[in-house]
Amino acid sequence: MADQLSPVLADRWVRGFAAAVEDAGDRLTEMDRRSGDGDFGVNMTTGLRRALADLPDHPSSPGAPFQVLSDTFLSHSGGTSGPLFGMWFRDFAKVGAQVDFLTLGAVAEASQKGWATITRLGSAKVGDRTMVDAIAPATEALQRSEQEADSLEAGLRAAAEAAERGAEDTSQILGRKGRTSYVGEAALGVPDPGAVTIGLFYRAALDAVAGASS
Amino acid sequence: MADQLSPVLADRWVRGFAAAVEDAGDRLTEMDRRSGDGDFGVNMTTGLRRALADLPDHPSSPGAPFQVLSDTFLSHSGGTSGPLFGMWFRDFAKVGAQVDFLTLGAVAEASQKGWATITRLGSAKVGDRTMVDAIAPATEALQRSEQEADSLEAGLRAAAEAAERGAEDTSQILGRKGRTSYVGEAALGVPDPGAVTIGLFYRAALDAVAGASS
Amino acid sequence: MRRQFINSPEDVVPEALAGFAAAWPHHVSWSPEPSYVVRAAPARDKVALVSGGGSGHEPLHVGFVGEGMLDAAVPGAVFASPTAMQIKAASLAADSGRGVLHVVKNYTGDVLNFRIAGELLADEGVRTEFVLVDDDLATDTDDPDAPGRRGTAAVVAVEKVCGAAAERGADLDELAKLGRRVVAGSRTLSVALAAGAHPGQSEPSFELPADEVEFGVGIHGERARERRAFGPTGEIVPQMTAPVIEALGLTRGERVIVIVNGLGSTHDLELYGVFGEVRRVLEAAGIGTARSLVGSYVTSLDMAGCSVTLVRADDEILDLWDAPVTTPALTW
Amino acid sequence: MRRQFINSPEDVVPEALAGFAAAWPHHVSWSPEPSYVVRAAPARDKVALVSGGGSGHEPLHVGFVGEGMLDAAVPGAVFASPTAMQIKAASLAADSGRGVLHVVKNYTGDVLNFRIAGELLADEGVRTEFVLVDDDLATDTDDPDAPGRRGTAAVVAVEKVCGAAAERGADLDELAKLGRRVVAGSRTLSVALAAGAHPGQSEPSFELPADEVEFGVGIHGERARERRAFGPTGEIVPQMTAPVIEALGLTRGERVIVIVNGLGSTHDLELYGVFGEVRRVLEAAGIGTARSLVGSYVTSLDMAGCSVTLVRADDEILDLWDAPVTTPALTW
Ligand SMILES: Nc1ncnc2c1ncn2[C@@H]1O[C@H](COP(=O)(O)OP(=O)(O)O)[C@@H](O)[C@H]1O
Ligand SMILES: Nc1ncnc2c1ncn2[C@@H]1O[C@H](COP(=O)(O)OP(=O)(O)O)[C@@H](O)[C@H]1O
Ligand SMILES: [Mg+2]
Ligand SMILES: [Mg+2]
Ligand SMILES: [Mg+2]
Ligand SMILES: [Mg+2]
Repeated sequence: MADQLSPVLADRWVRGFAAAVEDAGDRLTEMDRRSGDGDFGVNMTTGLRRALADLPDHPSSPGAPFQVLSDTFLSHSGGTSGPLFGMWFRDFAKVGAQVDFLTLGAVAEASQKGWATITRLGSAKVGDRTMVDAIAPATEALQRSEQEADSLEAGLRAAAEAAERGAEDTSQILGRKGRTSYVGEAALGVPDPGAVTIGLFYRAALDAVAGASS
Repeated sequence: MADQLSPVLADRWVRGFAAAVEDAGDRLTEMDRRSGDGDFGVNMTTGLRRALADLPDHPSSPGAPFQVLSDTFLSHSGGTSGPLFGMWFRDFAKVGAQVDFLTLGAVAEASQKGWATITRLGSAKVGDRTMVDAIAPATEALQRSEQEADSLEAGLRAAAEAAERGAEDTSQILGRKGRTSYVGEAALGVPDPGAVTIGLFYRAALDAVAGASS
Repeated sequence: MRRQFINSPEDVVPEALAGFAAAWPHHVSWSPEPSYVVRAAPARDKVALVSGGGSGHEPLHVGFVGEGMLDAAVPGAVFASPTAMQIKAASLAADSGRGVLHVVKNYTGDVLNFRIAGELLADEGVRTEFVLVDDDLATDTDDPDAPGRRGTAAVVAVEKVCGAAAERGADLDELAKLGRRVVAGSRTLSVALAAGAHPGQSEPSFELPADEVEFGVGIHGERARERRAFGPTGEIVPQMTAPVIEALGLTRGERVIVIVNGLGSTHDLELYGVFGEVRRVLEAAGIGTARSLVGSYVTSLDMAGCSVTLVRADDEILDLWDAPVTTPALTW
Repeated sequence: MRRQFINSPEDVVPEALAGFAAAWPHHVSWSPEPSYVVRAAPARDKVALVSGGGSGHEPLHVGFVGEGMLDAAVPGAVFASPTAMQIKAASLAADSGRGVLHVVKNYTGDVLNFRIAGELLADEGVRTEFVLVDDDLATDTDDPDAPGRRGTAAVVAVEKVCGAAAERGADLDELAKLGRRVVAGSRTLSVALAAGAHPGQSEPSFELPADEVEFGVGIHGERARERRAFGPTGEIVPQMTAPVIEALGLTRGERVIVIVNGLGSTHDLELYGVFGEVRRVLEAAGIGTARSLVGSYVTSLDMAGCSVTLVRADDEILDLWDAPVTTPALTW
């Protein structure tokens, strides 16, 4: 069981995430249709497909695959989620660029920085029915795991579960940021697609690490 | 019986002409509707009504009322007929400006000049289904009367009758100039409104002179 | 349904002219009665350029009054010629003693009134010359009695080129000759996707089926002689450009000024796309795009459509085209 | 039914930009990938002005690239923000070492991408400032969490005034302050008579009954909050102008720059009539029309409509407004 994420595992994380979003594409778009304007799936898959084609064969650092994701999203993805995810990935790229392996602490740091970036740019708080409702609990889970000296796998599992729970809970929240704030109660019962996607992101991290260990 | 047209009689001629066109307005427009675009009546009455308001109380020469007609038509009348009539009246104004009384010879001269002007500007020949089909026979009648030393009244009567006959005959002609050339056979059976108006013009001259004598 | 920002159909033109003059106080001034627009600072000691025609084609002609282009413009009612007296008054106001060049689009009413004005001016001792602009290839016929080709967007080139030459001191005969040379080297084809509507009228002046365009349309809301299939610009534009090349007898190595003109409600996005297609056709034929003008300059109210004009260019014409111009609608 | 001269909806924007660059080779050049437009002759040693936003608003913003105005413009897809990378690349191309002023209309996507670009540029050592243009009075609310007023035609004034100041050597902070001052003194109200249609779509984005106008409409085809009675300009224009005067707190003796802007297919004849009515309202309120701009500058595809913008003017702003400008869409 890898307790650090090598460049190869980071690459697997990014590819796994792309595959998961591709699988969930229609479901995500449907969520955005009910709570926004229905372009979420397209906004995500546009960026991801292009990024996959550009991923380096031999990533020089665990930051490299995230750098490609970030650049591609900032270059080609539309909507609100495209650029926000572009900046989210960028913090993982920055943290990963400075190390040979991502530790649990590094992942927690990247997540923390990404949360700050998303907040700075979108000023959404927890409870506004956005991706922040998954980012916040996942980041806190990572930080707790790190303090308790858990394994990387345990930390990522905690993060994925926290993100998924946070996403699930958005289905009961009235939107206060982004397009969903215009539709109000009509969105109730459906989770926020951005938050769901954060769940897929940490679930892919866990799978990359757990897969390496089995 | 006046054998010359004083400024006062010229004024009466112009006023009589305006009244006759006003009376015939709907009929003229209907002719243009069948053979063109149906604005003839408006084009004529616009100019005439304005001119009536501007006619001098004491015309300085027999040309003066025609000068007002000409200026007003060239200033305010649209379509093809407006400016052409403006130039037609102008030749009467020019001839009349140089004399104290219009003789039959002067009227013949003005008519001849006006015919040349209309031809120069519109290049219509006799038989093209235009006002020229009334102007030509009327002018020739005036010239014949002058050569035969007829009275002014007799000359004007000949002119009016020639113009009216010429106008009447246009109802059998296929148009070759102006808008009526586009409608072709549809115009057959209706006389050309411009030619009919020339008939009204000479009939008004006759009435002015004959009225003065009675 | 079409609606416009107007008070009443009769007041549209004078109210617009009042607003136009107020918007460009340093460029033009407007005489309301008789109605004409002249430069705010009249030129001295040059031949005056005067053009005019019906309104509804803005920015033509009033938008082209100013240094390097027209000295006066004479607007009629919507789609109706100005009167001879308007033209005379404008010409007298513009004349600085060296005569007046009348630039006239070939429509019966315009020609008639400008010719009459020329006669009236001659009586007052003012010399005039007359350049007839008849570039519309769609109305080309062999019939010598027919009214001939209509005048459309090439008038902008005539006004620009002659305007520059007048500014440089060319005399009346030279200008008339130059103007006729530009006209002889200019042809236009226009296509409409939807007719415009007269101010105050809710219906456009003709209806088109979804799969056809009005091919060879004029600028007064009249239907064209021909309808052709609607399609992508890559199909429509070559049909507009190739016949113009052929009519002008343009050959490999020659250069042209290209005018892609919007007819009223066609968006810049479209016009620039059309221009790209025109260039492709010209390149394939080995003809150089020496200069270009893309925008809505000679409109037909809110008609959806565009025209392609090619103007055969030589060094003299290009030099005059490039000369400075300062008008409300064209400045460089 | 609406139709356009296009090849395909996806190609409209790049094809138009290619045509645009070909039409103005001495003014601009276009980078296709990432897509942005810069001056053909980049300026040196001045703060760079960069703006951008969705396409479909032409001539905004690409038409304002040139001396005295923008250094670069970044066009997105139709009605969609450009990406942060486009903005970053345009800003790097435009930067001459003194920093970059981003002029941004207030829409979530534009704001987000320009702010991201600002962060990316900061990482590369390029200083940026951000002027948010939010002049649309129709979207004024008290809710601090709401997205706030949209940005519309006042952006032209911001680009013109800041462009002139940048040309004169103002530094980044001065420009940002100046831009914010222009914005603070600018409000706009817009009215639509008919919606526009997206390239390739035959239906306009909303339908209006014959007796109503869309009052307070935006420039992206969305409906307004309010419909009001259609009527003569003499009735509609005061309803657009008076609230703007009030919102700006303009008082007798003050001066303004008036922008009467066509939203796409509204004819010059109408716009100049509207301007006349705006002047009447201003005169009655004792407010001077110091300068004016009348034409279609910030469009919403082929929407029929217009906007009225007032910009509070002082000597500095007027002096900068009057400074020379040489761009495809604005030259004096
Ligand atoms: N202010 C914000 N901060 C963080 N995330 C946001 C914000 N606004 C929207 N989002 C996220 O973006 C997602 C919608 O993305 P997308 O469909 O691309 O946006 P758009 O509304 O522009 O179409 C939402 O599900 C939400 O998670
Ligand atoms: N070339 C011409 N020469 C002389 N008269 C003409 C010519 N063309 C038309 N007309 C006259 O003008 C009349 C039509 O006038 P009007 O309705 O004002 O013209 P338009 O066709 O411009 O509407 C015709 O009845 C005819 O007499
Ligand atoms: Mg969405
Ligand atoms: Mg969206
Ligand atoms: Mg008629
Ligand atoms: Mg008529």
